[in-house]
Amino acid sequence: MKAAVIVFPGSNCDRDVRVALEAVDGVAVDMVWHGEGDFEAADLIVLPGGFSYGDYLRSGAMAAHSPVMKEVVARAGKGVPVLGICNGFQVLTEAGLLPGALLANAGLNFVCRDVHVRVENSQTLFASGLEQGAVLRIPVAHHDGQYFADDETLAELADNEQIAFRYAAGETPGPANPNGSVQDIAGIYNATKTVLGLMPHPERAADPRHGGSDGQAIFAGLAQALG
Amino acid sequence: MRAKVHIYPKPGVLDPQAKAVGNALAGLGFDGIGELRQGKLFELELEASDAASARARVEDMCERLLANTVIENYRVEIEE
Amino acid sequence: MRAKVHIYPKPGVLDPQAKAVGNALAGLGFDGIGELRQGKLFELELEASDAASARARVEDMCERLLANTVIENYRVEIEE
Amino acid sequence: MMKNTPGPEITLEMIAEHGLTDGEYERVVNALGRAPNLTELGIFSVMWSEHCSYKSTRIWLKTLPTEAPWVIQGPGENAGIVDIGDGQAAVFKMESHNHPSFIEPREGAATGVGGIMRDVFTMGARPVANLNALRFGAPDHARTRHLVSGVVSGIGGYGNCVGVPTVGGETEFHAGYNGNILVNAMTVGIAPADRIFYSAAAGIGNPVIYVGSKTGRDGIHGATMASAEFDDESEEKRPTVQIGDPFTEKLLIEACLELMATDAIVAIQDMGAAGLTCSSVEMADKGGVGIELDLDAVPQRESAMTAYEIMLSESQERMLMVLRPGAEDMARAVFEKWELDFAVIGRLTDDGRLTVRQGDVEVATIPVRPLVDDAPIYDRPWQPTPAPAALADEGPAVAPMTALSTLMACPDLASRRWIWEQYDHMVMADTVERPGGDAAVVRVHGTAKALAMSTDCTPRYCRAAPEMGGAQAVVETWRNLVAVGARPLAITDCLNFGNPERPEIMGQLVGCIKGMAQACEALDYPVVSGNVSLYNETNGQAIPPTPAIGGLGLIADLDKRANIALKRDGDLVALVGEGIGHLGQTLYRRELFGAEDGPVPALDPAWERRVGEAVLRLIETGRLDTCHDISDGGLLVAATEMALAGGRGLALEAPEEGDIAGWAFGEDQARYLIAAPPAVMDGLLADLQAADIPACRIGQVSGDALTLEGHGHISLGELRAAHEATLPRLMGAA
Ligand SMILES: Nc1ncnc2c1ncn2[C@@H]1O[C@H](COP(=O)(O)OP(=O)(O)O)[C@@H](O)[C@H]1O
Ligand SMILES: [Mg+2]
Repeated sequence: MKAAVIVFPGSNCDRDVRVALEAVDGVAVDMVWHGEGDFEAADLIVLPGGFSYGDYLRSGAMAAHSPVMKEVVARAGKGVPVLGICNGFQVLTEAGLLPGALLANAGLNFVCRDVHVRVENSQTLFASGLEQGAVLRIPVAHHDGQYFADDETLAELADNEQIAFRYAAGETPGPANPNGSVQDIAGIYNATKTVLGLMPHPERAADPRHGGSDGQAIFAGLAQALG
Repeated sequence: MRAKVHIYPKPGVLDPQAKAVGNALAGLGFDGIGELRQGKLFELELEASDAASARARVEDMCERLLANTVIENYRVEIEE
Repeated sequence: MRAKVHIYPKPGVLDPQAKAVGNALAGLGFDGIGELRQGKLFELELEASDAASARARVEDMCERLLANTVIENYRVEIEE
Repeated sequence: MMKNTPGPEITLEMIAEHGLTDGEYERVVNALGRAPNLTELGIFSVMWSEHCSYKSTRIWLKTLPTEAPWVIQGPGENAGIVDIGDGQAAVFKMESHNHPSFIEPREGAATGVGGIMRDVFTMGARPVANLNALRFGAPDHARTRHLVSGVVSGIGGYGNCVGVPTVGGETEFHAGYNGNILVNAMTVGIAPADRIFYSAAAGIGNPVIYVGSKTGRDGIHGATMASAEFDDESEEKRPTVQIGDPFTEKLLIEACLELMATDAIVAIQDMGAAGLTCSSVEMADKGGVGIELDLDAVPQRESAMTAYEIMLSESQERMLMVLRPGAEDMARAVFEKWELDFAVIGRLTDDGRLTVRQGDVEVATIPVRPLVDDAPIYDRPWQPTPAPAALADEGPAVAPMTALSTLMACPDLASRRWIWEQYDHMVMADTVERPGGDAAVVRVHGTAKALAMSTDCTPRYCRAAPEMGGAQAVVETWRNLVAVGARPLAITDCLNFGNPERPEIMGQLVGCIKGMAQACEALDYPVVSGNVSLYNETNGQAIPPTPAIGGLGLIADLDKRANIALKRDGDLVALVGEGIGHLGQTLYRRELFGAEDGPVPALDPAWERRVGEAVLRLIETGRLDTCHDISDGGLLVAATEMALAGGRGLALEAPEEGDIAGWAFGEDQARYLIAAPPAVMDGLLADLQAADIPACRIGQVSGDALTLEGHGHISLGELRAAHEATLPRLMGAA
């Protein structure tokens, strides 16, 4: 599998996700600079975490309009899988590839800690390494992670099984839902399940030395599904 | 020409920031405060032949970048 | 009574947000944009006997909480 | 060119406003051979400020040990550097941003973080970890909450955006900081040992380059403010606060590191305190060359800036470089790619002068050497701190388990989770020991080794007995590193004190430095960088002496390390080292009796070294994975921290005789708690005995409560609730 990791000015988890992807056998990674209107074909496009363009207007808003995103949107339209993590999720909603929006955390503070998420739909490319209902322990680190969508959109998400992960109770201190997301949503798919956005950082739970490697299953499953 | 853009969260979108500000004001002893809303404000100079075309351009800016219409409403004022 | 508070960075204070937004607008092909300022906006209802006393109270709120007067200026509008 | 010294006549008021004494002004006139103009006066005043010249401390700082075979660069450069093997070096430093953070906590703390990171990447290192040592006023003081919330959001907001994990630090509250909080930020970076960049300019005619953000009127006089005592008027000095832009800092790191991979850079220096002035003068002085600047070429954010303003501006996220001739285009391309300003603003000259032009006008011309070398140096009179009186009457006895609950919830021992959860402490995906333990551990990317780091200081000891306090601060970092299994390498420091013109304050400073020197010497643990912050006083009230120490150590094999969490039911817990139950100056006295009294605990750095090295050997052989040093709060608090971290109960055996309070809460030094399965523990204790280190079994891991034989028990749930609730309650979050 070949993955393209898009690097915006201000991305800061680009290297981390690259390391996690490359730890899977047979995965090659290209780093793609935001200014590139075109880039080599890839089996997977990853939008990493960070503070693209400083996130000064709204998180992800400016990155959503960068030259490379036109190409990402076009390829997503052709079915190329796109994974957005944290800031990448914010970019995907701002770019219209995923419904809804990410608001400031309900607690108004940045939150960095382990959370638990339950796999809500394992019948997708991204979840091929995961079991339905399994609970993963993965860190979050964000200021704007409160998922919001209107009732109509939420109903559609539910009907179409687009909810990927929900925050779940676990042994970590603090509330299970770290940011006040509606319906405890931690990650969602687009209608065709080829685009996934999630707030937690699987690349930070990718190695036993991180204190857990639940996140690595996502990368490993993807690699297997995409060959 | 000079444009002003006011951006507010849509009704129904939680605004914990505004709530926190309201609580803090109450904590400082300011009572009798009703609804409180917090928004963003942009002020910009732009070249345009007339107010209508200036408004159209600024609205386009709002739709494409300045506001996220999933969660925000905007209002444009043009000063000539 | 209804008050509006506009808060802007003081002149000369670095405003990375406005700079970034200006760049992004230019990147989207909006040209001819001059100075761009980004600020905060509060709108609140309050009880007050007259406009002058409302203004005084809101200015007090600005000094004590709403504005960071180290780096920001504010302007209060009262609508009756 | 026409010589022109524009601006007004220099008056006595202007001299005083610039913080120069009459004697110092006379030195300026001597150095120039004439009266300065206003720009020149400004340049001298910032160069000779306490912050830039270390005029009150230089003679004492010289007494600190700075060398060891693994030291690549000691004090004097932007940051200190130690060898960490495999051709790699760790670059680190700590710096204060106390005064700006008091005035505008969020921006003050943020720009402090930005500044210390620049010190590190200037030398060619990628920053890999940030730490912060914070001291606030009393929890119930009117401003404390506002200051804590601003400082924490500033530190987090900056580091999180730049993408460098904030992995540790310390946070204390004491009324002694009501009028002067301390915000000390530390950054650790990693560089290839053979590609380190220095600030000495070289090559007459070489271009001088400005990169980063544009210059505005930010923080003018910041450097002199950082050296001026506060009074109630100082709120008026507000507009001198700078605003940080972490996004630009991130771009600047990437651009600088990209250019550093080429051979374009001859010398580089960040623009920190006193901005363009300090950076250009230091680069020229270190290289023994002159420098010529054209201010019209400096990228400017505001119109009509004067030469004075441009030279003294403290706008953030800017760097000054000297490039190899002909490298400008390549370098420009790198900075333009990262959307940063790039400008050739001058060149190096052979006349040994700083010459500044604005258009056709020469606005300043000063010989460089005197600007640095003629800076005043003071041997300030000092008074030794009198020995503390004996411990007052002990007061009514408090049941140890009751005292434990109180201590676990007291602001200085309560969980700092509310703080560190606002810091991204995992970005870069190399954090292997998160905040909450003795030292943070960050893997050296792509290797099986790791750096350990900790910041420490116990100001109540420093105030009672500065020499012991200075030594103890050094020793405590050393002990924290040892406790995770790291070989301590070197320290950085941030010496925070009151007004050095007062002999009793100078006495604290001298005492602390003497103690630090003794500890560093005994531990083979040199000082490689540091910073001094003086005049931390408001209305004549000085802060407690606070020499914050940042220690760095190396773990050779990540799989052989320890942390504080109890890991297995049935493990035996042993005390390594011994004590007499010393209660003077303890948190127990302060929190339960409101008394900050008595002598400090005895400290013998040579003995510390023997005990610590014995513990370190146990960890390095892979037999010990659970260890915690005993410091603030004493043995029972340390044991409880281990239980909470592991989520496992612990049954402790009480001593048969003697004072239970001293046993439980005494702060005797050179002690550790260790835990291991019984079969392993036998071997560990045998090894310690063979090394003549006292060690004895004191308990066993079991259940879900902390039990002290004969004194009852408290459930972990109850202890955890007390421990976790304090900060959120203080901050109004719960
Ligand atoms: N401001 C802070 N930022 C991040 N971590 C902090 C901060 N203050 C304290 N900590 C963390 O909390 C833990 C307890 O701190 P401290 O009591 O100083 O430890 P010790 O007693 O081992 O020196 C440490 O892991 C420390 O790194
Ligand atoms: Mg410590």
